[in-house]
Amino acid sequence: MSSNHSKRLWMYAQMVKSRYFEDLIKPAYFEGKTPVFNMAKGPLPGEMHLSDGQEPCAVGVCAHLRPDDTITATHRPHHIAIAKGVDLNAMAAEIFGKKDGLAGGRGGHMHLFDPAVNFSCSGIIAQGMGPAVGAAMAAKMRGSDAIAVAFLGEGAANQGAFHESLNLASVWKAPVVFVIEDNSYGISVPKSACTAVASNADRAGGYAMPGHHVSGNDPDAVYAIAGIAIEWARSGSGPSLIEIETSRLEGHFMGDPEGYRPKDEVKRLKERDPIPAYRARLVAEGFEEAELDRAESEARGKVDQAFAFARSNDYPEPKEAFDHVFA
Amino acid sequence: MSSNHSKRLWMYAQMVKSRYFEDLIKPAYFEGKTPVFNMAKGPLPGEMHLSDGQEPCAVGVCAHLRPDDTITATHRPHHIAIAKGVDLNAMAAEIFGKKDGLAGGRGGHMHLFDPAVNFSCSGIIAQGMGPAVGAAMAAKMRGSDAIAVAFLGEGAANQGAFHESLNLASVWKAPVVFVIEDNSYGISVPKSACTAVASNADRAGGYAMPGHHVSGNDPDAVYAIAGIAIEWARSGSGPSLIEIETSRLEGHFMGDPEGYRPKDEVKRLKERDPIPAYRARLVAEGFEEAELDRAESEARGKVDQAFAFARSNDYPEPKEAFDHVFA
Amino acid sequence: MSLPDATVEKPGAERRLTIAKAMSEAIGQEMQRDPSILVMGEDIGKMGGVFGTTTGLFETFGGERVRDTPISETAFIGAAVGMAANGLRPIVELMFVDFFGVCMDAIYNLAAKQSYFSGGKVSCPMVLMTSVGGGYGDAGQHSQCLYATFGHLPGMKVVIPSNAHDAKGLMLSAIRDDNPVIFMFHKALQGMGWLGTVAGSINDTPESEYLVPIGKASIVREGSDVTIVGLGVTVHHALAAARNLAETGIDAEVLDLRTIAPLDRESILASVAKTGRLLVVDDDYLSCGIGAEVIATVCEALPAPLKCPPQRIAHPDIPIPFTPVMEHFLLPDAQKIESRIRAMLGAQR
Amino acid sequence: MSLPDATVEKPGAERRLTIAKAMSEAIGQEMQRDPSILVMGEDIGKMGGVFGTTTGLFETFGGERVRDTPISETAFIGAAVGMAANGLRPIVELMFVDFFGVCMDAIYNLAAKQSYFSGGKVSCPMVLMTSVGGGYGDAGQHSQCLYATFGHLPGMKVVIPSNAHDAKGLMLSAIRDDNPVIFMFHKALQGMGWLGTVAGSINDTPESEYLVPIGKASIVREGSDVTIVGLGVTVHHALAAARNLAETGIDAEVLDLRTIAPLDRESILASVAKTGRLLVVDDDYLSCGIGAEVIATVCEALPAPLKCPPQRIAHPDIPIPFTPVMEHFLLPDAQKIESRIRAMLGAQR
Ligand SMILES: Cc1ncc(C[n+]2csc(CCOP(=O)(O)OP(=O)(O)O)c2C)c(N)n1
Ligand SMILES: Cc1ncc(C[n+]2csc(CCOP(=O)(O)OP(=O)(O)O)c2C)c(N)n1
Ligand SMILES: [Mg+2]
Ligand SMILES: [Mg+2]
Repeated sequence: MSSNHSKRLWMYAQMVKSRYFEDLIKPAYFEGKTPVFNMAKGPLPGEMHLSDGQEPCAVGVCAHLRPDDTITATHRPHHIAIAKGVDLNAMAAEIFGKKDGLAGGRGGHMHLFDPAVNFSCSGIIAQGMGPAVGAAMAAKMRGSDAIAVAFLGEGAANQGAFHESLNLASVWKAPVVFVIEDNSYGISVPKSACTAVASNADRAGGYAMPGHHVSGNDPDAVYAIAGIAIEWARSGSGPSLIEIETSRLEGHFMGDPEGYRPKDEVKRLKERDPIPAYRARLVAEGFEEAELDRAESEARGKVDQAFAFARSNDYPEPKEAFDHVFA
Repeated sequence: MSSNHSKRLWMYAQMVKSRYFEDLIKPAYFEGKTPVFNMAKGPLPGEMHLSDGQEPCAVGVCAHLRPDDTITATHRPHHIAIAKGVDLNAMAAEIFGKKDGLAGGRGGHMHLFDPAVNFSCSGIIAQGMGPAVGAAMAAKMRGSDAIAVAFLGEGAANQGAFHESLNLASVWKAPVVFVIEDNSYGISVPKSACTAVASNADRAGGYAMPGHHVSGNDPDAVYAIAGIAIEWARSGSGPSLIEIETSRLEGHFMGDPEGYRPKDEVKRLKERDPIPAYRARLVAEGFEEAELDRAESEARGKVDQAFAFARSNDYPEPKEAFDHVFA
Repeated sequence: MSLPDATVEKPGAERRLTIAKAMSEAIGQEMQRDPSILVMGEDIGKMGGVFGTTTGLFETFGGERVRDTPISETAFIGAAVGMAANGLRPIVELMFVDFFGVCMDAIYNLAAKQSYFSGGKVSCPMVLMTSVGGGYGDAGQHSQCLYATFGHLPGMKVVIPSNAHDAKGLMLSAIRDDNPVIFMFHKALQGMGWLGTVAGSINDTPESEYLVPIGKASIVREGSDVTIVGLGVTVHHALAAARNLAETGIDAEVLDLRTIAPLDRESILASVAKTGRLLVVDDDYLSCGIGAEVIATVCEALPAPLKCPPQRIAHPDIPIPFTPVMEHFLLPDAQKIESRIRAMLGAQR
Repeated sequence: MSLPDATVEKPGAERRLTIAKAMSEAIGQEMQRDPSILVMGEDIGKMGGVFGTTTGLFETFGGERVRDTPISETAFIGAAVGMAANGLRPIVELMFVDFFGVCMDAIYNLAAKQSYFSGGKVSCPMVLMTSVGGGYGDAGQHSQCLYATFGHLPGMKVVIPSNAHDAKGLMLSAIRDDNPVIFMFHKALQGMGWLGTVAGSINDTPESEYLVPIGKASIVREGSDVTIVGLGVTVHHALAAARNLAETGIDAEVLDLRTIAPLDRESILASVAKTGRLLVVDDDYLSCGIGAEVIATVCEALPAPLKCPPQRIAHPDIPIPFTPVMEHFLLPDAQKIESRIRAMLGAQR
């Protein structure tokens, strides 16, 4: 109960941290890009995929993870990276393309690597799934009980790598959990228009592994189910698949006009924003406002610090582009 | 009943034709390759994948098909090509690399194209699955009730294209049937060592389509189930998946020492050779020996003729290699 | 295939379009003409394509002929091949060329070989349009060109327009071609506001049908001192460099390849035979790139030695870095071209 | 990474192995030395690899370290990358290079960029071995080389041994390299009885450990009149041609590239600077191929013009036909090399 208390507080704080991180991204992203939006300009060029609304997926899973557990994430990685404990200063600096960024500015927001907490992500749909199986097998073969988690979107569940990786994980009894963040859209295409089944959890049967569905975009519900799947993996029973219903509160990427979305969908979703909802629940269940405020402001403080670090950090030397092509 | 009679006679004859075709391939393949086996030599160079034992899959399905129905087949295509009605002379000539072969010798045994009966095959695992969906959609869009059938091995069901194609077919309600010939092996690897589920038919649920399993390597059983799936497609209800238990009576390719196979497995399988078994059943159910003999000898005659044609046909001119790179 | 009436490269009255608009206009006009054409890809329906290649088509032609797909490139490109073998003329979009790795089998082993493997009996009239290029900070999995990856493999035609006029004419030619045509459009030229756009790519684009032939390069600036061969965005860098060079009396000819497969070796040779000097500018990776092919083509065929060694500028053999300070350091630009040419003319042999 | 004691290219007593045996011996020895090495692929377990690359390893090291996989190249190569990021040193087999189209994303976008995207913090010590080449009638999806397809994309090293000695030494170097190394073995050289084998590929291969360095070409025949650059099987064709040419007093130097990425430009330049003539012989497709890269490298760097235009022989830009009369018509061979060189020496400028 007390451990439960601290986990829930942690989850709340991480959600706030992630959201605040993106709240700071937003104005920074548009710096230099107005009045005529041009993605190439400003301190944050390139595509920017925000995870507002999807924080419950990240915190509910990561609350069970250790630094030696591996995560492979997607093009929409901030919330997961933050919940996994990726160095926040270095992550912010990477997104700003600065020299003390995780990769000295070579990777950018879709390629965040932090081996200290075994986190990585990438920009190709379902690309991280094979590596997660491999990381899980590496742990298994060295006799560790570390596990791996592959995050993916519901759109990614129609990519060949999904099928191959689930089958391989099952055949090898790899300690891996596949977590689908179902935000109903792959860019503009609704899940119903491209996925043959209503719930991707039903696909688990095709790989003889447990399939779980979590509704409500609720950190506690994610935490409960993720606990089962992660314990299943850690104890040597093999892989599982979890599908989490969540919501994308922003466009696919920043600047997306979202013409494909029903008029007031985002408004309705924002009314069910999981962060204030979770705060309300915690308060209703006896958490002190002051404790939550403290956790919030601490989380925000770290983000402010990270952005200050990133902003003040220098750009790398151009010719350093030639470094690290090879190990 | 009489239509049933003629279908069954047809299926028997096609099985005999296919088996006899391969009976003639065998010695021809080893011409010039002895005493030291060298795949490059002789009138039939390259890999040669025989389908002995798998004839029930081909005939049970093709007995329902029309020339305007499409088939995409695999690296092990002869039985299916024959049952689909591919021009036998041109097919034999192609395998011999001769000028009047289906593609004038450019394709060879893994690349048999006969647009007159909408047959094609290819050498990459699961490669034909997307094209089958496309052919089915082309028929649907032009308002025809033609359908498409994609054949694949059980090993191919672990390839990404399998997953993507089944999902796409289901989302688009494509009139296509996916037929898995489960011969228990992908080259040397048994199904149990690489497939998470016991029956691939169970994977159909992941695509919201009917999944059928046919045991016994029995043409009548295949015919019955294929009829259901093909009618399902033709009537506009969408795709299905069929898994047929069958047996590979030869090596993966000719020359395969098959060290990976249990000692007397092939012997046991040959005792259950589906062709004599089917003949025995037909006789037991009242078919006249003479009628079966006639069908057999007619089938053999066509094969003899095709081989004679292929053997006597000229090789193409070397410089014709430059033709048909582009349409 | 016999072509319906169409003018070849006869520009009409001034009508400035972006490449995106030229592409969607070309596709729409062809779809009106030929009911066997359909478009498939991710987000090409209601959204009109992430890069505006299909704007308005869904509204005009409906969801049967303008089909959003699952994120299943292998399946939908494979399906396009099956459609192409069965009387349809599919146009598919691979959103970024960088994604070729998940579906190249369907492209190079299936689409590109269908004609050959069938001895010419089954063709593959398919257009695969795909975005290429970087320069806007999208990092190493969204900024590649991969021209040579496609140019190296037989059985496909590969076109790369540098401006809207050519984009429209090449798209019409591609759609009417009975072979797989890879239509690479460069993000820096596309005319999507949010990507910025090199001004020269927006040019006069007649509304009427016209064909730009596949396999024909174009001399976009005549000159006598050096031939600069470019493609896509590098054509514009070359033109800018040529303008600067002209101020000091250096007269550069600029050749826009437009097609890399089949490569227009004749036009390249004719230009270099005239100028005696060659610089190829490419934003794809250097090694085994189109620059090497152009140089080899010239050196093995020209009877007389060049006035100075042929040169190439390309993206070096390293992944594309995210941070702009590195990315722009690596990409070709007018400045780099200009100084390279000055060096070439200074160091004659 | 610090390397254990190993001799560099110090051959022992005469001990003739095939490339297949050299590869499996090298892998086995390394697996004894380093428990973090494992092998994965289709049919590489009990069967020992379709091309004999893992013969005996399953028996020695068991199914944990020698893993047969499903036919799921994307997943198992992806898994190898994950293993390589986590302390293991996987060796994976892609049975035929022709299959790259189903899994190239895991190779070029994932494995090859892991070091770069992580700023050097996460390496990818992985060997991908894959069979290349035709000549035995296996048609257009099982006979390709695709050297340039891999050589064009950064972040991978690419090696191609022409003989067993080099195969063993390159395999040891590849396994100990902290980067993804594509190890391409040519079917015509592999020493599988059933494929026939060019005799010269079977040579003295010491049992002891030794390294052949990645990135170093080898002069396999010294000569003064012309440099023939080859790789894999074409090295043997070049040597045969050189022997014939010697009979009429033409002295050809033969350079075996051994590695195409990184390319040993210094050795190429040094040889051509000496001979003044260049012929590149390649059985991959011509355009944007390794031949173009070698010619461009030479022409852009050599201060003096060559004595005659550089030339290349390659598989033309067409799919590989099945029928032997066509296939052998297209593939390079000693005869074609010999007559091309006679023409080059006859037509000096
Ligand atoms: C193989 C591949 N195909 C297409 C894309 C382009 N793309 C980037 S994100 C995206 C949508 C992904 O949808 P989903 O998996 O649901 O994740 P979400 O964006 O909703 O988080 C697409 C199609 C890609 N990156 N990789
Ligand atoms: C993508 C790809 N991977 C691997 C191969 C090599 N290969 C050819 S046949 C085969 C086994 C196929 O097994 P299955 O699908 O069961 O068909 P079967 O041979 O049993 O008829 C393999 C692995 C291939 N052709 N394509
Ligand atoms: Mg989504
Ligand atoms: Mg099988």
